[in-house]
Amino acid sequence: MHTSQYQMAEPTDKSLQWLEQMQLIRTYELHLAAMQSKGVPGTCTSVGQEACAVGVMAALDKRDRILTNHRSAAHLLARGASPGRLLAEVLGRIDGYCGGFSGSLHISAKELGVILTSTIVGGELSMAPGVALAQKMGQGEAGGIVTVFFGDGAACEGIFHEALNLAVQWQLPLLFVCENNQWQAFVHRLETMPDNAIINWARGHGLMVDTVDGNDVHAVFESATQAVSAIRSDSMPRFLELCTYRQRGHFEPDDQAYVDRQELAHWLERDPIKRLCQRLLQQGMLTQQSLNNMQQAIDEQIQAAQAFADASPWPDAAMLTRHVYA
Amino acid sequence: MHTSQYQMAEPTDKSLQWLEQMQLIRTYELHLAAMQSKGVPGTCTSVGQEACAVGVMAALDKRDRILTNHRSAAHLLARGASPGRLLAEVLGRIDGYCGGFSGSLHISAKELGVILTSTIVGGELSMAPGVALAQKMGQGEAGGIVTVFFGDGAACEGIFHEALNLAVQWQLPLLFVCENNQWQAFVHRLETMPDNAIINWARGHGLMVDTVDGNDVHAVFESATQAVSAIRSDSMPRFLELCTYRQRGHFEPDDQAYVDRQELAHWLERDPIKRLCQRLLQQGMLTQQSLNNMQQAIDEQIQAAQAFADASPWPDAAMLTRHVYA
Amino acid sequence: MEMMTVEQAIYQALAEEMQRDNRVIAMGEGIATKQLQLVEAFGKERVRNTPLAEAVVAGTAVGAAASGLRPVIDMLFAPFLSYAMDALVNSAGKLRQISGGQFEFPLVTLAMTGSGWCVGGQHNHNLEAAFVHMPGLKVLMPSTPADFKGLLKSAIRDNNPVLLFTDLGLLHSQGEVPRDTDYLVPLAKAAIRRIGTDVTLVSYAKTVAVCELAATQLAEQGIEAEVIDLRCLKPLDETTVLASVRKTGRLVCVHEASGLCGMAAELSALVAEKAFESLRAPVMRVTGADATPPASWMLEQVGVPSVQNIMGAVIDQVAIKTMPAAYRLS
Amino acid sequence: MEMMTVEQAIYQALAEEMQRDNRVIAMGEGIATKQLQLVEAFGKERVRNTPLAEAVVAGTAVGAAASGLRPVIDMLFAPFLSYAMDALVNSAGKLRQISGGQFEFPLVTLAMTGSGWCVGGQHNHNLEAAFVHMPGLKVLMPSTPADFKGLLKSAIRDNNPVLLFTDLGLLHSQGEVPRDTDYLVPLAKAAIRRIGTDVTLVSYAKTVAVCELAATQLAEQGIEAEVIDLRCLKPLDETTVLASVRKTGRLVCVHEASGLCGMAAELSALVAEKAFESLRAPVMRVTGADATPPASWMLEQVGVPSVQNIMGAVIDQVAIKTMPAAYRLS
Ligand SMILES: Cc1ncc(C[n+]2csc(CCOP(=O)(O)OP(=O)(O)O)c2C)c(N)n1
Ligand SMILES: Cc1ncc(C[n+]2csc(CCOP(=O)(O)OP(=O)(O)O)c2C)c(N)n1
Ligand SMILES: [Mg+2]
Ligand SMILES: [Mg+2]
Repeated sequence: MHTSQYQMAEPTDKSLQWLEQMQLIRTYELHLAAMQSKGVPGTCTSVGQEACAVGVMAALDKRDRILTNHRSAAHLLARGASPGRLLAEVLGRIDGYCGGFSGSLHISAKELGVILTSTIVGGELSMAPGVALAQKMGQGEAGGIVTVFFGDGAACEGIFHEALNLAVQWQLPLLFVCENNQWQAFVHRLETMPDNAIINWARGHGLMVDTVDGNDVHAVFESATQAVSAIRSDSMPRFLELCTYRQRGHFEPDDQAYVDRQELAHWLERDPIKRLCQRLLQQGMLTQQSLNNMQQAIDEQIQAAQAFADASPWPDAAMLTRHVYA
Repeated sequence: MHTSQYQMAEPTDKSLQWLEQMQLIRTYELHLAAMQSKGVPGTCTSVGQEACAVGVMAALDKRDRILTNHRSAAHLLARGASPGRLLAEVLGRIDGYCGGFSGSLHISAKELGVILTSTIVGGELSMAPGVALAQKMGQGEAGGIVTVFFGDGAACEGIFHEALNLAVQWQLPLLFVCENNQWQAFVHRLETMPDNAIINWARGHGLMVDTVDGNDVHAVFESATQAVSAIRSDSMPRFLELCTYRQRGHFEPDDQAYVDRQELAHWLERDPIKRLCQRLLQQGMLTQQSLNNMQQAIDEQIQAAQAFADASPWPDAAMLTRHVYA
Repeated sequence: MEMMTVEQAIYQALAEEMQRDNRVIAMGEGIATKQLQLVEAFGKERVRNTPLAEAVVAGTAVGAAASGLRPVIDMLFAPFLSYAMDALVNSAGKLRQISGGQFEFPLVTLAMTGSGWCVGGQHNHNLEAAFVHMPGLKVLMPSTPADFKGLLKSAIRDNNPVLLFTDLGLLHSQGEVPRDTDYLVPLAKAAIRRIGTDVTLVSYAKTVAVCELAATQLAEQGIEAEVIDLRCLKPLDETTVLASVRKTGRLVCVHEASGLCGMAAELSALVAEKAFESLRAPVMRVTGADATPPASWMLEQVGVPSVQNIMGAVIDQVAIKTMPAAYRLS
Repeated sequence: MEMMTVEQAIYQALAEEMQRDNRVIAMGEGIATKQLQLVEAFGKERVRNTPLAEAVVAGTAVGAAASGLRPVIDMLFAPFLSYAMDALVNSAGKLRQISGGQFEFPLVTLAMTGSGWCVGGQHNHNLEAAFVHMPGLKVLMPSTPADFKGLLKSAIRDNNPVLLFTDLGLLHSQGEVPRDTDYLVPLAKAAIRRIGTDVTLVSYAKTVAVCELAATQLAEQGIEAEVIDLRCLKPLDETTVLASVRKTGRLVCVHEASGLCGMAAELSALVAEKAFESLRAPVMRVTGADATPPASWMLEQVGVPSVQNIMGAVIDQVAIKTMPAAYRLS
């Protein structure tokens, strides 16, 4: 387990910016979860995994492209997505990133470089080498790399290995980021694979790998930065396993009756936002007051986002058959 | 690389019997290849890989079940299949093991324990855990285990990893035998995977693995025997990689224009039958005369097989829709 | 009789069959988490959570089925079957015939599909026709809790690979279900849900109820529609469909799946071949578009066959005055 | 014009398009081994041998297509597509619509299928209709070398995912092919292979020639058959089919694939909906059985539509005297 050596070297504004992003993600997700009772379609939230998204995105550039999956809100928000357009998408309205056609499960935002999101577990892994191949063959922005986010469950799908092998064999500029949140829908990781399986599997493919505390945004950033700059310099793939925890159910609403309370408590102790706050408070970079202000601004942002989404019209019936073909 | 420590410990009759089986396989395959010009459907021959089939089968019992693939003649013959019924199957006649419906590519012979042959690369790997699960849950003969044969190419398919992981997780009595013959149809192994990839991939799954000289029947037998008895005792899967070479083309006829002549020559030097003969001649277990006699008997057996197959009728048109459902 | 949902009927059927025959096992991603009563009754050996690896889960079921077990696998949503195609189509569907009849594959695959949950086109994709097109498989898509129970039980006892699709919109719908542990609905037998004389509406799954509603409203306009619920799409109950069309002379086929090469096309072709002389009007299809199912609630609503669409098709048919060429010729 | 085989026409088309547009790349298991001239002309970066991993090969093509390349992938035999279903159906077919039109997928998938090589049901399985049923895809299955060239070139220039199926029985068949490097056959346009007035035979791939033979023999009996070669199954050229049936009043649909939910069913339903009033006789289907294709040479022969089957269907149709109900009513 790679634990961050970070102490005070980071510029203040970056850490605070990360905290703000993580708070935004959490607030957005909790808002959506609370909206369940009001008939909003179910979603897979990334509560507890905010440091993974924020830490990796901070290591990436605008020219880089990202693939993600069903649990994508954190990735999108960390990449700068508008909460209003995200909410509109979840609600199926025309101002959503996909015009309401996607709903929450496969949101792409090409303008942000978040492309080809698939909710088929492993779908993102199947397409990522192709995006990286296009990059390598001169189709992306110069110097760009490709990052694919996926879960520990996806690592059980054969496509995981096929993608790793192809990326290694074809020397693709591709960063594999496995957010190991211990859960695969309603099944615990330890019921489907040996302990430490993911990193052992990845290592078997002969690429450089790292396992990182996914609840420490600085650790994630540091490891991702190393991997990204290595990929930029030699165009070879890298693999990161971010150890984290899915704090809420698989898909809202979910009573988590099947979740071991001790394990959950253990991970709640290690909550990434709580830890970052503590660190920043300790270091004097943050005060309780500035934290409250930050939260209040975010709450207002989410309220505005909801108002935006509510005001967005439903798509026209003609959309049913628009965009079937290019 | 596991090289056989075998010197003289094996009983004479077993070695001779293995030689005879290997000769039978080779003669059968060369006969089929020669028949191409007479309009016999193409086949994937196992010339050069005879020691793999014979060595592993010698380690198995009648109660064990076997899954194989498109390159199955060696496995079937080593398991005691009738050359006549095999030829009849390749020719599409009713006395074939599958009534002529299969042809050469997916021959099963349940009576011999060779079941669920698939010519979809990886198909055998997908089904093998299920056969082993049934065995474990009391559906097979007591104490039986399951063996699945597949190629180095199949190890590139995601299903390879899915099957290994399931077998490990569910503790299935399953022996994985990868015949790494260096070729994946028209593509050399080194074009599709890192060197030593297969054993590294398998090791990543945390089961016991061995890499063996697949052109040394004694080495194969020894390693397979260890693996089989281990599986019988603890019901955990094992993995063997048998390093060998596909001496002929992928699918007859095939001019092998794409094959590196030096590599081929290197492996022809290490031909499994030649090596076994040399060893047995040296050890005085075999004379040139007895070898000639053996070959003559086999030639006669193949002639009889061909006559049997030729005499076998074509299936009736009604077979087109027989056995669609049970 | 007992009131229960489709979901409950499915698990009652499964539990009864697991009780009856210890070769029946259940596997799926989360089945052992969500169906605790099954785990309690039959243990973790027979009720298995699986890794996320649909290809090997389906393949394992195929291998196990050929080797004496009778697996039921829960593949969750129909599009996830895309990973299980080799096992289901190339192995389960073909290896019996390829082997000259050496193997049987008593194997049931469960999958959900259909509109109603706003989950979008990678969870909601009605794939039943694609499987009907494949040899060696049987395909069920029932509409009532009782049929789910009776058909699933028959499927588990059948010696062939059967796919049972659950229309998402029905999962929590309620109905009376016989308590009988031997309550079997035969495969390949359609149900006539309403008797009529003027037009035959053939459907299955969620849209059966829509057809029944349409029929009620048509009756108010003096048009008596017969409503047939196929239940089992393969083998197809040709007899019931043909008998009805021979009586009514008109056929409207309704389903949520895309029309192109779908079940409605098959029914239309069947009737064109075998009951052409009975037809008084063109066979009409009311189906989903040849497009990806949307997530947006509003689009989901308008994308599926409605009472209005069905009534429109019937009224058009009844109004048709053009004489077919066969008339002009004679 | 130049004489060449279907196989040569395919690789000529590919080479020309790779020459014309350096975003076109080719991937497949052995393509760089077998098509050495492509490797020589365009290098190993653009002509890539792949591992045996159809799922990621197809997925890679999808990802590359969305990112500016124009991949052509050779998946060898159609049943191997079973591993590529997620990439082709859930990604290439759906992600354009799901994303609200953000992506284009200019991607061509090649696969072989059909009887003639005695390779059996895991190599020979005609799956075209299953893909026609899926949204967002286009499906080609030509019958002549010229069409293979012209359609493949159009497909490579198209911005959508296209599957091109090669009937094994045609691979080495010869024909005249235009030398023109801009020779394009438009997608969605059927070809009328023979003009006739009494019956329309619609087919594609290898069985077009069988229909032409049947038409020749029918002409000797005074029955003039029109023969339509669909070439492109999706989008379907409804206009050409309907115009012909409106003229002849009779339709026989012929293909080697299974009939259930196949293209013949779609054509029958199309005509029943849109040209019913022209029909003088039941639409007939002459198709492969709902069964696994056999390897045995003898079974392969009898399992595919023959001149006799087709003639039989036509002669039955022409003989039909039963009046449709529409007549009795008037
Ligand atoms: C092929 C496939 N199988 C099953 C599902 C249903 N499903 C959606 S998310 C999920 C769990 C995925 O686990 P993991 O990859 O660890 O991601 P996480 O949800 O934990 O972020 C499952 C089973 C799916 N969407 N696709
Ligand atoms: C899924 C699939 N892809 C491709 C093929 C075509 N094919 C048949 S055998 C073969 C090579 C397999 O290589 P390997 O697994 O090493 O076995 P070998 O032929 O060397 O014994 C290929 C590509 C196939 N039958 N199935
Ligand atoms: Mg997870
Ligand atoms: Mg090989």
